[in-house]
Amino acid sequence: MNAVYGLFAGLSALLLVVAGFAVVTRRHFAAVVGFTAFGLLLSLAWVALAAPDVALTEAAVGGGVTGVLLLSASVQMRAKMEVLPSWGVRFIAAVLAAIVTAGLMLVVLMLPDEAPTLAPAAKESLAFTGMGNPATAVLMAYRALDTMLEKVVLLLALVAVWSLGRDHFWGGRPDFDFSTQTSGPLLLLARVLVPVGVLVGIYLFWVGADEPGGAFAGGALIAAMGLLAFFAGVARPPLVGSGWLRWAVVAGIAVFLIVGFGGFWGAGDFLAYPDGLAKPVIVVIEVAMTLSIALTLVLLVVGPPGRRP
Amino acid sequence: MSEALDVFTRIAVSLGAMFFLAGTVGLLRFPDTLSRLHALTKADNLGLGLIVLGLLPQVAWPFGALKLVLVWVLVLAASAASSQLVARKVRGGKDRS
Amino acid sequence: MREFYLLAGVFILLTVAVGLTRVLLGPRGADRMMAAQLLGSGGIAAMLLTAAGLESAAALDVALTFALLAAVAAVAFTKSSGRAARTEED
Amino acid sequence: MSSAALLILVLTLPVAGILLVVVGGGRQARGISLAVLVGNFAVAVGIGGAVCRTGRAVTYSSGGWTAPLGIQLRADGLSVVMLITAAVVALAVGVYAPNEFAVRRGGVETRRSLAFWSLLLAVSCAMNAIFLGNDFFNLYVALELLTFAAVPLVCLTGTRATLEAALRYLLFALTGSALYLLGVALLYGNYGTLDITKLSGLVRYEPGMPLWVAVALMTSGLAAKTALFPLHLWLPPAHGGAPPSASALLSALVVKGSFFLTVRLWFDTVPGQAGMRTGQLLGAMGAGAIVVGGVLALKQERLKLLIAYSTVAQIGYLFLMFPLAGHVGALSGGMLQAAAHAFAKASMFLGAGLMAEVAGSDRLDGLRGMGRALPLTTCAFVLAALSLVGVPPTGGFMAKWQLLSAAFSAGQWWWVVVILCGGLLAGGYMFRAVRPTLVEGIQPAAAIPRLREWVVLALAVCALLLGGFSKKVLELLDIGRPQITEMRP
Amino acid sequence: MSEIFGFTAACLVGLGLYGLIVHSSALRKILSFNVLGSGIFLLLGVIARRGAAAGLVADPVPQALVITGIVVAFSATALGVALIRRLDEDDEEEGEP
Repeated sequence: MNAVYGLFAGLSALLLVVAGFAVVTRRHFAAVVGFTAFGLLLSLAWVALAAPDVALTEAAVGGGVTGVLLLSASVQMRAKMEVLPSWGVRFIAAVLAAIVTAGLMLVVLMLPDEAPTLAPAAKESLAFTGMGNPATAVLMAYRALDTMLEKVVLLLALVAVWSLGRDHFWGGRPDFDFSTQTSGPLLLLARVLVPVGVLVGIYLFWVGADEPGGAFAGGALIAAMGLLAFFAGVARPPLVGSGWLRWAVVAGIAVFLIVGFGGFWGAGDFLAYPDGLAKPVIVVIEVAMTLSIALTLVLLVVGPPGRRP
Repeated sequence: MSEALDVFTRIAVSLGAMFFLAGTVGLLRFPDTLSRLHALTKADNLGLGLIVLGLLPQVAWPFGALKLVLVWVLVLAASAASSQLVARKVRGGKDRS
Repeated sequence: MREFYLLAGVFILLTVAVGLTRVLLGPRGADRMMAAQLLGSGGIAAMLLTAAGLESAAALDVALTFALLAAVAAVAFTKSSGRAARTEED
Repeated sequence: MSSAALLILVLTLPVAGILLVVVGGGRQARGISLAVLVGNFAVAVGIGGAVCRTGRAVTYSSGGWTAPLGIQLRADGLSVVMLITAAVVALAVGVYAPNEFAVRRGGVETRRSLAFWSLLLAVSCAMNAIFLGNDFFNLYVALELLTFAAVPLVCLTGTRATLEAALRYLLFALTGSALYLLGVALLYGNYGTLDITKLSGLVRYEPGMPLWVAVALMTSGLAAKTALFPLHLWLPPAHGGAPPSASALLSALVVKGSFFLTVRLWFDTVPGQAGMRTGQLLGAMGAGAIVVGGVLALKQERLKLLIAYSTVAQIGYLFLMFPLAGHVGALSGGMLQAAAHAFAKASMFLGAGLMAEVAGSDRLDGLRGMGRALPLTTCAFVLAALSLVGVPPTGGFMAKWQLLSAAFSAGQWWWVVVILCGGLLAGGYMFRAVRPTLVEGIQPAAAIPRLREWVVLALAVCALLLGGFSKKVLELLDIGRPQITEMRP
Repeated sequence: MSEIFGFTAACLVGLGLYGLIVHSSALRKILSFNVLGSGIFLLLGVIARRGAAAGLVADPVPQALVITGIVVAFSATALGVALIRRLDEDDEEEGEP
């Protein structure tokens, strides 16, 4: 297994070099490019660590929406170069970081030889959930409360971003680059790629029940396709005041709550799934969630309303 | 039969890797932006193409193969579109960020 | 055979990572962007090889996701470097 | 539905409220939110009743999945006291909320109406989740929920200064939660569970360096989020610049969230095992906060900034419970302080808001004659100040008394000095704040709805009553606590 | 063998912390926060891989925690970037009255 060792070591070295580059370089734009590259390498690391679900999520989020988000900020920043503090401050920061790193390495070495794990428990209960993918079972059954709260976090982030708009633009469209300079190749790209991407996104969410995938990876991919459509000018960001938008944004959590309380009479507990019906119920939640996630991510990237309604 | 396929895979993948190497060297060594662009497109299209070709006999049919080809086609489309955008900008001559 | 895939993947990754220095050197936005693009396709190639090397079918889906997003990133880069150039001229 | 199901209800009710506010737009936001907050209060009281009746902690496992695989919610005495405190403060802020957050009948939704009401409900939801959480990762999500509710509250007005304060706050909070999460990862790696009850059983037999690294990381992250000195720099501009309704939520509740988690970590997860030195270090930081916050509060010329610096100082008292852990009065003193400070500080910020509305600004020298213009508010202001200073028989006094007696029984006299010093400083800065309001002066005729003044007074009375009923509260705090068998030498 | 990634994770945490302290621009602080977060996630990934048991190649619980964490980190990035963009817009308006 020398090659696997090589893969691990090579990936690790690259991860550190690229992350170091992204943190240390003084050019904002170069830092963002470096960070995007870092996301790609990280996905590879997740594959190597036998975490394909995480790899997909990282790929869809890190390669798509996060990249566009950071780029949009780096472009607006007036100063293109970073002003660093004095050598003294940097030295102290480096020493502090080195101490934390060394301490953590020590703790990694001290992790118990026989790693404590919930894998057997997760596997044992897998049959009750009707899922084939244990990671999805954790997200949608065992720790479903976390997943629901995390969707509230996402919704709240949207409210927070919207609240950063200006009063006179309220209800209008986000001022995101849906510019008129549309060129032929870009238009073609959008027309071909967007439908394919949306299909792949749906596929990712659909296989998530039994194989690596999931609602978040699928939603993030669809969101990136939405951004591409805006870039090409084939679609415009929606009015933040529109009613359908509000419904679509809350749909995921709403279905979660309804199913949760349905669990009280269906199976005796909040978010408990009735015997034999677990899988279809979970799929229903995930459909609504994928829709809400895709839309929310797009809206988070395009920002608060910036044009008059 | 499968041994012959393995040999084929090895050759194709190695060739593909060489194209990536060439692309990188070109990107670093070529004097101006347009010739670098040329080097890059070679690496993108041919390097990845050869690797996909090499892996085709090794993956599950038909979906694995379909995905592989789709990956290649998508990267091809992305690279074609973006190099055209880049080239247009470079010829515009104003880009200096 | 599996070793071969993995080693080829690592080789390609290391190669394109060297190309990242172009991001620093520039001089144009286009040059920086191309380096990122090369890293993108190199990463996809490495992902495909890893999928074969670790026999992870899901890695193919990851590669597919990246292939789709490569275009989005490229367009975002083009648009943003264009805008950056405009603000610099102002 | 059993009474245990109330735990899930108190979590989901505000969530449902947020959804309705977002869908319904700003128009019905006020009505929906107030209804939800009243319900929230009722459920919190219901949980309190259930805990009192049984005399034991109430637990609920979501989806029927028990820990360690599933997530457990758990309400003990601490949770109940804080749940009810938070519910009262949130409801009061909701009733108080000025017209700028309302939409006229038939009018269109505004940015502030949508943001304010959904954020208010989100604060309520996050606080409930923190008080009931018994799983460290579930608590991480709750903590982040609180961050996302709190940061935009800081910059609701959208001025440049508040936007900068919000960004700074966000960066502090994110770093803090990252450190916390790192600790959580280490805990899972070493014990294979994140359930507090399960962990407290495991760490007793297998303590070790990884555990202490995890605890240190989590504590420093939480301290940054609580604005413990010297990590307090983000707090004054954020709390002082926000609109008064938001400041009240931020100062009274939000900082208590991360503090409460620190208590869960030290008193429930690793009880009786903390080294003497770490406890002393936290106590020293608290002492630093009391002194530095008090001195800086003395120097302020604006009322809201003065109150914000007073928060820095009052947070210091909360951390005196750590060096005194294991002694009678430490835990109860800290929790009483958390609740009493919540009521008093909310009352003060809301009162300061009314005064600023009348006077046109919150400069201290412009507050002359406030006693005549806003008698109820001024009365509330004085009451709240008394509680913060620690004058008997207020809640603030009872809290400090408990801490003092713990310090005596621990033989750690230096904390006695700190507490007394802090009381003097608080007396000084509160005198500076109260004096102008009681001096003769001319203020424009106040056009403040009486209801808003009554809310301010009610909160101050709550701080007072907490002192009167402190015995009941102390009994309640003891319910469902883990039995600490070993006492530190 | 996955300990290699454990060390990498520790280094990423250190790098992220360093960046959070030294950078003056908020964008770079947010970027550093993401590096720090990735280090933590990677550590959880190593813990998950070590917990392989009962026929599963990894413990799915930490992996699920990472997925939830990625969502939260993205939300934080979005909020931070929105704040930065708003502050920059204000700058521009002040610069060009």
